[in-house]
Amino acid sequence: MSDTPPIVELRGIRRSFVKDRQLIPVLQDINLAVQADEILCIVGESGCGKTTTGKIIAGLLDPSSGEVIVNGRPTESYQGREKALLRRQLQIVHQDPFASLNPAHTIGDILSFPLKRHRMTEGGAGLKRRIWELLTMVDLTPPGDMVNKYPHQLSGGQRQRVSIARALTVNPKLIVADEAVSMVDVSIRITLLKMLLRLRAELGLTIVFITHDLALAKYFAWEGRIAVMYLGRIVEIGRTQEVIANPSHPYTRALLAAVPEADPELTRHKQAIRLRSDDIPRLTDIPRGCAFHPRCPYFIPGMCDSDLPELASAPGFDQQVACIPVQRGLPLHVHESQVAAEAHP
Amino acid sequence: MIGFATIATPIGLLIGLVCGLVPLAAGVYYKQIPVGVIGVIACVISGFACGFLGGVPMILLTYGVVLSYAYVNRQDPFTSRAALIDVTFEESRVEQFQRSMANLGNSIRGAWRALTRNKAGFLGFLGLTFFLVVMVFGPLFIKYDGQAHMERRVPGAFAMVAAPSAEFPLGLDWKGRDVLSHMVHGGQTLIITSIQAGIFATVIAVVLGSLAGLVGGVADQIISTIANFILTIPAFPLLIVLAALVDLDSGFLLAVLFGVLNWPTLMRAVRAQVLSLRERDYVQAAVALDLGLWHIIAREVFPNMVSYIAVNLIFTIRIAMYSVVGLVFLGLVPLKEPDWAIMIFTGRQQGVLFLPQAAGMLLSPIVAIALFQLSLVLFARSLEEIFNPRLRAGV
Amino acid sequence: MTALPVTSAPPTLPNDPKTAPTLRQQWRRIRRSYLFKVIVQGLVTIWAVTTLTFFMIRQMPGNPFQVRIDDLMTRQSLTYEEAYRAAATIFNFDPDRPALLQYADYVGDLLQGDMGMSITRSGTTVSSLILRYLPWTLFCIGLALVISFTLGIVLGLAIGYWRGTWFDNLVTTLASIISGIPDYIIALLIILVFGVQLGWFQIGQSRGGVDPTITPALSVAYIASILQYSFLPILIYVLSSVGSWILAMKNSTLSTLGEDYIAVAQARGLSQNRILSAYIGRNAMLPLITRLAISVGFIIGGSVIIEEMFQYPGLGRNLYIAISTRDYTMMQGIFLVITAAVVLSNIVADLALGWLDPRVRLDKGDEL
Amino acid sequence: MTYKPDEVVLSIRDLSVSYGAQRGRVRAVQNVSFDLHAGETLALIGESGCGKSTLNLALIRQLPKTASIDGGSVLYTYRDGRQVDVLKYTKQEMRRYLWAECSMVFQGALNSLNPVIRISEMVYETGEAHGIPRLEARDRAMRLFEQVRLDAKRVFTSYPHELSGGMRQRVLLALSLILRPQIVIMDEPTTAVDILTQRSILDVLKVLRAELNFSVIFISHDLAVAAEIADTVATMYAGEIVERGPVNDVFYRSRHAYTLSLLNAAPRLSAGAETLDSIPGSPPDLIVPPPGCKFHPRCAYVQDVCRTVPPPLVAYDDGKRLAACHATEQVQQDAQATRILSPDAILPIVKGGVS
Repeated sequence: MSDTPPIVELRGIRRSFVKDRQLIPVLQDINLAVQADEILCIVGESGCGKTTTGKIIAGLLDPSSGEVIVNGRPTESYQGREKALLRRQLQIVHQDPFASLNPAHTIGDILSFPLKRHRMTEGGAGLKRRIWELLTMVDLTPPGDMVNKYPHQLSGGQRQRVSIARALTVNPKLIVADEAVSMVDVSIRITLLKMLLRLRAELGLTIVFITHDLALAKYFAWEGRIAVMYLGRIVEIGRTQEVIANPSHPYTRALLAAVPEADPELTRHKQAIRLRSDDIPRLTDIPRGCAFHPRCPYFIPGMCDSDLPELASAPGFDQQVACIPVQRGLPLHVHESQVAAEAHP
Repeated sequence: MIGFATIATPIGLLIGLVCGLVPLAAGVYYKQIPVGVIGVIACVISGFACGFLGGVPMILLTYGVVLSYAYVNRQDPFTSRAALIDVTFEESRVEQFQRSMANLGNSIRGAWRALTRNKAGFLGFLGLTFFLVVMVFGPLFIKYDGQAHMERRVPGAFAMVAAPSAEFPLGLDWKGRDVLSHMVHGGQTLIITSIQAGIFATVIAVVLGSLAGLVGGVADQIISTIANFILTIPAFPLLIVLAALVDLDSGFLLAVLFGVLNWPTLMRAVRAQVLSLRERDYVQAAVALDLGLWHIIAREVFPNMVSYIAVNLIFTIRIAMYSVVGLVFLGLVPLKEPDWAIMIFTGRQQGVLFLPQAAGMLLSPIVAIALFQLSLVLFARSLEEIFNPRLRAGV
Repeated sequence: MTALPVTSAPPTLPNDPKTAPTLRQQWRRIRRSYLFKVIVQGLVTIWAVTTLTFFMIRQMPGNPFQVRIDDLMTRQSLTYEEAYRAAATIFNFDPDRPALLQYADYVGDLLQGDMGMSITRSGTTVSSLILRYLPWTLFCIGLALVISFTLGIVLGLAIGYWRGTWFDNLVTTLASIISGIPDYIIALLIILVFGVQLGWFQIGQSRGGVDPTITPALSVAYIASILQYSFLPILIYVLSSVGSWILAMKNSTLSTLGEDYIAVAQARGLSQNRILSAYIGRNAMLPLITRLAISVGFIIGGSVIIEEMFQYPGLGRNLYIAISTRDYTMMQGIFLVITAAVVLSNIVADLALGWLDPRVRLDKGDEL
Repeated sequence: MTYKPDEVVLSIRDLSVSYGAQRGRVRAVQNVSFDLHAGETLALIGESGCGKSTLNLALIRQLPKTASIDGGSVLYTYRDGRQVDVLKYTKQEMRRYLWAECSMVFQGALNSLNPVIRISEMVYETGEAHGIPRLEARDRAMRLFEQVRLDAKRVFTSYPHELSGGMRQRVLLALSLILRPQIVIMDEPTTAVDILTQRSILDVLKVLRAELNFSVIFISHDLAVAAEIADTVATMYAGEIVERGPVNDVFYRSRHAYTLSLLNAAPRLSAGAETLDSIPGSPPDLIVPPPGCKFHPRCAYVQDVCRTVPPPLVAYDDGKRLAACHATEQVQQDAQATRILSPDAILPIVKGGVS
């Protein structure tokens, strides 16, 4: 780990939303440090709070409680010009190409607003040159065709490129890609990811990549880290190569075993891990202790359903995990109720 | 507000002609004579109708349209497809002005194309133009026939009212006056009041709606409760009471009163629209880019609401006219003659409602109001397309 | 602007044991229930409207006293003093009593269900007058609403389902025309064109609600005459509102047709009627239910002119008379009834929506 | 029921469908031909705009008004051997055929059930539409709900909005089997659900397929799900089937450049470090498609002949495989060399790394 402070650190972050007169706790106690220049993937099923975490990292959403520390200083300590500069250093690329660009603006407008607003270029000529460079950087060539087009005249992939170019106008330090490629065709998805990797190397960017597609996460963050989330908590975080090859938390293992592979022999010999129940608990009544215990095949009564597991290291694993039996190195046996479940499928 | 009647005078005609010279010269210079001529006519009409207020802006618009036909910017880097290095981005002030005028011209032509594409909408537009032309230019050609004409009474007839005849195409009213002159002069107060009322209601609704939508919290609660409260009281009876409350002589006060009463429905719609737009990704991206609250309201949220507001403005004008005519019809608002609504009211009051020969006096204002309302509704449809960038540009 | 943070940390979730609910708990459950809130809101609105109208109508120029004096002077050409004395004897209305005291008495009586005495028609209570006129208006508006709503739903569904046919174009153009023209303009057009010019029916003699010569009884003649007299007002109410119902239902049908469950229903080989009724009809109708409540207020508003035009003895006309004769108590009474009707229709609409659309179940967890 | 390659249930010949658009006819499906055998699961893979969904809507004749079937035949074989061209059916005949012979599971789980009526009503109405008495429809539904691992009693009486996305998809699956059809068409059934729910649906599907005899046309853009569930795979590009064959042949010995480049762009979780490469350019314009092979502007194996002569659909391995690619031998060689992972490169997840 480099000695410089993490670019963004979340400490004890909680976030709830009010939905028709009910308070719904989406994030409970997130502790996460995003190192400068790294690629961090946040994976999890829908409703696990990964998008909310991404928005808090990008400073677009305030936490209900807990602290957001940027470059070693809490966000509240930034005032005036410094706060404005900080605001521009954290950018986001959204999931839906159809909603991320304002239908009333041409591509030229979209890119020139931030450039003009923050006087990143001098005069009309400088503005045009910068727009030309940005469009070329995201492979939207020839720029001449793109500038006067409206978003509805572009394909999904092209729109995401405009989204990325827009984020780059203010020379950000960190970009949160919130499912940025999941609504684009498979073949174009990889070009976008490769472009993001290239831009990261060229511009020294930190990228937080949020996705529900584990295979994509493995490919994109192979050199970086991956964090697995379940019901508003991080259950496992570590270097991608360790987490994928040697998963520690039962939920991660279940996920990795459940994902089909684009390789017939490989995917048909994978042994899925049968969970004790299929239905996901509601956020309004999260199970006591480890939230996964009602579904976990290796559930140990008295341990898993009483105290709250914290992220900690565990024997035989480099990554951190929030599962008490694993932290204590206990062998994981399939719980007897699981056996009963198999008796009558 | 500037009443139209006072301005539509010969001096306005002169101003219009002078302003028309600019588009004509541009037309000749850019070899677009027909477009230049249209430019001149536009300047004359607007100059004549509203003097300088109409003439001067028309110069810019028409010049832009003429330019857009001829404009090719050889040197604009984005159209010349050249590679980055050998492209010069320099552009002088004059060229920039030229380019912006060409863009203005293009957007006007785009609006015209969108307008003509929707048949029903265009029909509505024609209807409205007809009424406005009659209202502004009619009084010059047809003198207002104010005094009673005893001599026109048909011998032995019960009342002075006369059915349409060759000499009086729309017949005579109960004082033997020419109904046609009343029709031509009678539209102004009614139409102006309705438009003013519509604008007041829309402005209040948009301001309060965006406030409630953007700020939310307490402001939202207060505004919404007031709106619900006003909505519960049936609008028309309340208007009757208020109309009696305030002794209205001019249409302007009536318009303000109507505006105060009819903003809730539109406010609720605007608030819902703002709430939904606020959640859009591109608004959040604008927040991330630190483009400022003003930019978000004016450039991100508002352009997507313009077509919505324009359509609702038209509907509010329609409801306003409904209420104004209703009040006059019940005799609760003593508007001055000549006025379409008063013609109906006096028709009923004088008991001529059931006389067949009173058809001219009664039917003409009724048909006029019905047609005006109808063209408003139809025109609203093409407004939707004019302001919606997707529909207009994506042809 | 980032969403406002919820400052309080999430409270510990209450999962109190399932003992028999104590009275306090039951009251809390009722208090939190949706229906209770809506009724309370309704009452508050009615009270607020009555208060507002109470003070507002007193600001109107002139008062019942002067109006009667002017009336006597003009019609029976009495001198001012004679008219004053004559008016004073009939009226029990004291014009210079401070408004606040009047208000206090009025609310006091109101709570006991007494809406006070009509000023101009002294001796008769406002409630008796309202009870006499309300049925007429209720009958007209009620019937008109039922007709135009059902007609709107059926026609809207038809042109939505068979869009693009000549039938669709015809009905859509007609609907947008009549929805564009105000109700009293339609009324005048009908009277003048069909009544006066073509003479299809005699306008002159159809005054009032029913032929006075027939004794009010459940006889066929009586009912026939009621229908005959109310035919025109109802026709105009229907014409003025059916247009917007048809267009609203058509748009709602078109958007419902785009839903997946329609494609699935067709793929399941369900009959066309089944799809039209249970799938498209029911789903497309939901948004119109809420509009129903709002349109009640609108039609009541329109009834003032229509009833005045046909001398129809309904609340609308009497409101107009009350306003012109400045009969304060009568006005307050009628405004109270109108607002109550609008509030009631809102509640009915909510209930209907709750019943028709399971997703909007009233008992969202807090059953009454 | 195992897959019987000799018994054909559905045979489609030269099916073409096109849409009316401002700029001209969009030829979404162009003379597609393939057979579906009893008990077979055929996966149709391809990217958005390749025509797979249009093909399916054509099979059940639910195309939108703007679309028209320009030619071809869809021969369906009833259980009693009767053969009939579904495209010639009248509306009435079609209604009897739909769901009883060929049912469909749509992608949008959230919106495929009528929100205002209970699941029970849907079961009864489906039964009534096809002459199944209410009681029997109820029993079949309850048994099917058990088989798809649902709490049958609770689900039967609940409204759609009271069920989670995964449960709704399983209800749809059960509903599609209630009339015991011979064919079930599944249009991306697991795209809108999460990983664990997708896994439970796929497992349930395998169990159902083993117990009941029906064949499946499985549409997906997700190669992994196709690899897991399919017996045979067909790749579609720009409205045409460009390759068809048994799943292992198509995945390991692909004979079409597009299939291979699709595979090279699909990450595999257990494959450790991978160098993926995407397909340049963007999907072709279906109104004025490129000359010759429609994929040639984006193809790495492009030769001159590809630009002019449209490659014919050639049969290989005595008819078991079809491919339409001029460079098919070269493609197959590269596929064999790159697609099969060496055992040590595979991460331990596959070996069920649980003690």
